[in-house]
Amino acid sequence: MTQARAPKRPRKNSAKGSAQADGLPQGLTSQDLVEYYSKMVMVRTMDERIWMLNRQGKVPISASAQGHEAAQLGSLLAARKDGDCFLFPYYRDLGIKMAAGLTPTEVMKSFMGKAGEPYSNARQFPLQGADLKHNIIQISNVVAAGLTQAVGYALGCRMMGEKTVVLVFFGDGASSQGETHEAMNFAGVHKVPVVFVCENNGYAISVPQSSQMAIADVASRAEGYGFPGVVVDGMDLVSVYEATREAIIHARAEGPVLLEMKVERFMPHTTDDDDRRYRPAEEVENLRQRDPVITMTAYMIEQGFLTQEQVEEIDAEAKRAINEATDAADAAALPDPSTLLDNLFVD
Amino acid sequence: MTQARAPKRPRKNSAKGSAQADGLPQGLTSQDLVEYYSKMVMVRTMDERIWMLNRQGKVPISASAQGHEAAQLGSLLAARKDGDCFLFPYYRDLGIKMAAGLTPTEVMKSFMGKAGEPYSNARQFPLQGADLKHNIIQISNVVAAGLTQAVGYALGCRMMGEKTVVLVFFGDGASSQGETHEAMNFAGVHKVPVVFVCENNGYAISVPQSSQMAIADVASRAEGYGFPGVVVDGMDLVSVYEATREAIIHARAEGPVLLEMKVERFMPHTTDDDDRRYRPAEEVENLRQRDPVITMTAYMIEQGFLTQEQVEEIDAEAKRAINEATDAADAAALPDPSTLLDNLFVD
Amino acid sequence: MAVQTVIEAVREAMREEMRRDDKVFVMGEDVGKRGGVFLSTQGFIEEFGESRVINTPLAEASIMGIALGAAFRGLRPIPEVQFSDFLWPSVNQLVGEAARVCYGTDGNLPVPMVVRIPYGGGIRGGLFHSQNVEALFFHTPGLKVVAPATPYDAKGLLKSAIRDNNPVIFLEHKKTYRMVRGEVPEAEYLLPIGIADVKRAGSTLTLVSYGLMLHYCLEAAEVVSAEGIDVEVVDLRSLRPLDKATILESVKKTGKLMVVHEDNLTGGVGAEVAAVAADEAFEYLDGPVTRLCGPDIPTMPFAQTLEDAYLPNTEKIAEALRKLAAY
Amino acid sequence: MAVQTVIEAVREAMREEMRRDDKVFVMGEDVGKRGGVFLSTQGFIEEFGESRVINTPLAEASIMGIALGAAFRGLRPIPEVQFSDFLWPSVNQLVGEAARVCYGTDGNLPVPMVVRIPYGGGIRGGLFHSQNVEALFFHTPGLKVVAPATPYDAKGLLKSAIRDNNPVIFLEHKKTYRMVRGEVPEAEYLLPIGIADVKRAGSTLTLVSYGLMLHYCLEAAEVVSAEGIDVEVVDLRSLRPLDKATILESVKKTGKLMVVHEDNLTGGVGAEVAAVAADEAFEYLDGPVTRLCGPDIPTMPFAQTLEDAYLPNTEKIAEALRKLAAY
Ligand SMILES: Cc1ncc(C[n+]2csc(CCOP(=O)(O)OP(=O)(O)O)c2C)c(N)n1
Ligand SMILES: Cc1ncc(C[n+]2csc(CCOP(=O)(O)OP(=O)(O)O)c2C)c(N)n1
Ligand SMILES: [Mg+2]
Ligand SMILES: [Mg+2]
Repeated sequence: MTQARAPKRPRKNSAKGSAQADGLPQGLTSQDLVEYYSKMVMVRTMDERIWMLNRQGKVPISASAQGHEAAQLGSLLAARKDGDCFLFPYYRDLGIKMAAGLTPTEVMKSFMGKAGEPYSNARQFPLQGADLKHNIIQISNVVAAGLTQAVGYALGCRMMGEKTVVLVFFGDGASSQGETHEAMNFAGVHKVPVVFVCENNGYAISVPQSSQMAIADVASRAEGYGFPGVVVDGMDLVSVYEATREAIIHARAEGPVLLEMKVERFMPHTTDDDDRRYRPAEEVENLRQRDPVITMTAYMIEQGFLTQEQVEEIDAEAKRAINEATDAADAAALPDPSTLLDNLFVD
Repeated sequence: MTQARAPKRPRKNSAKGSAQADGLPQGLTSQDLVEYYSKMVMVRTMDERIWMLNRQGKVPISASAQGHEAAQLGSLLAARKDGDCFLFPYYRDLGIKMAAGLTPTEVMKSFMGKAGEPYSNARQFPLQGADLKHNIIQISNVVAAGLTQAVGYALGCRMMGEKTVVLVFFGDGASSQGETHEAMNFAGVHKVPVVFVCENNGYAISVPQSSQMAIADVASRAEGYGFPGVVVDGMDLVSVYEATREAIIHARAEGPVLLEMKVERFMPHTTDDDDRRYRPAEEVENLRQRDPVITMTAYMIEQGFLTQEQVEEIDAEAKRAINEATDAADAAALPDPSTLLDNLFVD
Repeated sequence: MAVQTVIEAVREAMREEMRRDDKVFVMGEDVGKRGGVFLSTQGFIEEFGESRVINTPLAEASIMGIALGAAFRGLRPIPEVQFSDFLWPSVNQLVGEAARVCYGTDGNLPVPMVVRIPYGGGIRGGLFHSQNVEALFFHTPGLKVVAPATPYDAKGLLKSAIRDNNPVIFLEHKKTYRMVRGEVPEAEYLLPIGIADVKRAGSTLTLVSYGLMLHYCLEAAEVVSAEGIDVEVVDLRSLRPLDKATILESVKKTGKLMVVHEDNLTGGVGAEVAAVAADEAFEYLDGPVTRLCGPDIPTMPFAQTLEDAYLPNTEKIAEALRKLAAY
Repeated sequence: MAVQTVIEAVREAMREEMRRDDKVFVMGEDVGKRGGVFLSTQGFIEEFGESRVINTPLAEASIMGIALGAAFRGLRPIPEVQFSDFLWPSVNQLVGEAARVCYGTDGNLPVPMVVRIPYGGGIRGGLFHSQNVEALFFHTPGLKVVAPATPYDAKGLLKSAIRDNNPVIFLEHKKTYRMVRGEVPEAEYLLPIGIADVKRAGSTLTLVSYGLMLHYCLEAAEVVSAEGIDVEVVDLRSLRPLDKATILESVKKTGKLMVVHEDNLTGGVGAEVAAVAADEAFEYLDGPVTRLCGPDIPTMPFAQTLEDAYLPNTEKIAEALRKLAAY
């Protein structure tokens, strides 16, 4: 990577004086932060366990969210606080999908391909399909295919007279796809209430950002579509919350926003990848210095929202829950092969 | 159309002090201007005749270049003066294709679908396929499909150690296609020697620019690809020549340029279209005030490059040539049906 | 009953459904003031307004992806591809995405969407305004594919397609738009997707076709009937699901099968029809299963002579019928 | 002779051709330092440098369009689609453009380009990492389509494809990459595109297949041979042009035909093979022309039980062979 990874210049100052009297950003309580900190720990614990289970041959595939947790959960928090958002995440968004309301056992079933998997009943890769109960759709693995769908969904909501804002998530690699351009252009022309959220981790599998685009910030493309682009430090949950919150408000009132969250990918692309071929080991080690879980732990203690003891409890609880989920999913049944031809169509 | 059509702000001042002692822009002689003025008159005369022949049932289809002539010929002039350019025009580029070296009879055969048609032997729409003798390729009618091909061609030239610059032409509508984005992004990353030339006439068939994009200038997108975007008055041949010349020089030395030429479409989209459904008649009448042929005639006389008499001669010569071409093409044979299956593959 | 053209029937079908259900809307290039390049949405923007008659940017992938997303929300989009030749940039959203949504969510997310595609040749469209594109969709599980030949079928099937909760590819042969006229009832009616129609009963052999070619088949059947060859003409109308029952019933009765389509021969719809007969009606076959189709070149060229040479027509079909009947 | 896997054979074929002709180059996602996600270009960037081993942005349409443009200039690009499932955004440049260039310029502009596509399932890839995509290309005049099953065929055919002056779609079944090993000569050799290979001679019936399924067919033939059913197994190797001569010769000899493929049944390659036999070998047929193919759902699901249920395998093929033999 030739480019500096830290965000150089948020286009809009997302932290601009929206703080409340208690020092917390607009609309947030310490309760919220404790809840989302716990979620973050749970997601990280799950993510690590899944990787281990892959090595044991129990999980065929996983794209790790490690390094993206603050970005994913900060956005989710803003969406949930808003109360009227619909999400189109992508394959790396374990944080969003899990924290949106799935139980650890449901998640574990997904990765093991067991019956009752919540997104597709194990027809698809883990957590891919739709979780309508939690306002989430992700149909496919085809990079960037969800963007136009998200725009259409938001347009549909508006046609129904609703105030819904759609958040669609994608990577830096996805920014190169033609459909990304088409989605943003349409959204700009029709002022569709959608937030384009780019989780820029500087890599598309092995391809570094410098081979993906000739610019520093994906967000700078927004101007070409007539709407604002914003860069935020995606390693910090509170900054992400604030930036997402503002983006949602803007989207509802005036149309699209492109929100770029600078994050890091701590793990290889997926469990199938070996990143030593293209990435020096020190690079990852250095990045780990900015681990969003560690950062947030420090913040929570520093701010007095949690004690060291509580932090440890949260950790222990996550481990317990994931252990339990692993056992439950392991024991769960595989889909019945007689269902193979079912539900190709609805009536 | 809600947007003003006159170019508001050339990004780079393309006329910046490159004039020669005789007042002509760098590299140009009055001879060149006389030649290209004559070509322009020939193209316009052809274009009008083709439209008439369509109404007589002799030509199935034509996309008129009327209003685009200065843009097309000014670019061609710069490319030819440069001497090492390859062109990927689009369907509206009669000016480029004809003036690149075809005889009026060849052009007329194209429109009548006769054997010996230079681009495809009448397998394709008029002047579509390849005219390799004149360094031109245009495979298809699929809007924007030529952009990535042009980038690949330029890349290929560079791989062969050549200094060729490729110019690829497209409309404002084409700017919305995903492939346009992909072509520009790749070209930016790999600094491919290509000039993206947008002939922005403010319409894609009936769709006005305001429904096509939420911005005033297509050229402003170049920034998102890390290369310069330039706006030029496409109704003026000399300005276009200068801007194209600079773009070619830049492309060869540093990589892509996006050159937007603001033009007007005087006629309906094609002979199949009826623009009264979507465009007030006065709009076109007003535009005709800026007819590039009239503008250039005035300029040539004003500058003393041509006398009124010479102008009339040029006009008469064009009419004579087109009459002759019409007769010759009319008398030409249709392709032999026994060739239907030929040349699906080369050996 | 009123006599209408195919394009009128298509327009009326959409208009009726848009009046009936305000979730139905159209989107595509030039569908607004222009009323579509074939005028299939003429008058729509005046009647239904800009929010239900959406002029899109020139970007087919987004037209399909946005329609699909709106369908997720429960709307009933009718996206239009201006010419079949321009749909290739959009196939990921159709074949890759739309077709897999219902199956890939185990039935939890319906996709009520109709993709209208003017297709086919015989109009001097050359290589990029004449393409037949049915084979890809015909091969895609999760899609329904309709290809009517008459105004009556077009209207009844389009209305059914719009009410269907699954993605339907609706193929309209451009040359039939104004060439083919027929009676269309004033009263509302629907026709079921997936049911072929025996357009002419006969006993000597079975001739299966669809779209523009159906009309040439009917003409050819008349031509040879004077010679004592009594052809049964089956109009598939729907390509997917394929109405195997009607095809097999006819073949079992006549013992001979010929398929005619404009699309290229190899790997076309005709291959499947032939394969089904060669398997499931094998014992009834009295002669080789034959196909008369477009030759294996990209599609018909622009020059009149070459276009004519490409296309099956009444004469070529009659000749092939005679040959098969004589077997 | 050395024993190699399919992926090794593919890599060697490209390496040899890149050494031989510096107009040959590879491009695609992760083909650089990563060596491709399946390692088919491992070591290439080190040997041939960045200008001939191009890591592209994540944008398939441009990968194909840029390769095509480079081919216009006389280079011999080998663009890679990382997984078949992701090729849909690029089909305009392949089916709409590349396939029509030669015909659409009346033979004046050759397109020497090979599109490599890892495809197929049986690897727990679910709906978006398992797709069979051959049917579309199989139906496209102007393309050649190759689908080898063994390292020997893969190497010889890929080298021929790279030297071909026409666009070739080269389909590599992902599951064969490491599973299938076989002898590959040290000395250079080429295999002709368009010629099928009788992988096992037999007299009772003809079994036509390609890709991964070919191996299951051979196993099944062994299984039933113990029961006195002597199966001739024809490996198509090239799908387009289809080697009708070899198929027909075999069918005329055995009188019975079965086609096996992993791709969905309806409108697949098997339909064409069946149709050809039902027409041109009609008088030799002793039984229905049968097909054992993937069922008509998008493709195989992720769950092991469902993937297994989707895929034809040795046992299912043997059972179908017994049934047909008994007819
Ligand atoms: C259209 C398409 N092409 C290729 C792939 C294979 N692939 C999966 S993820 C990926 C990289 C994506 O990078 P990015 O968008 O930056 O997201 P990240 O994985 O870094 O979060 C690629 C090439 C795909 N899934 N879809
Ligand atoms: C991919 C594609 N979609 C649709 C069309 C039909 N079509 C032909 S020209 C055109 C408008 C193009 O507008 P623009 O790019 O502005 O060029 P102009 O005709 O104005 O010069 C359309 C929609 C096409 N040829 N290709
Ligand atoms: Mg990334
Ligand atoms: Mg235009």
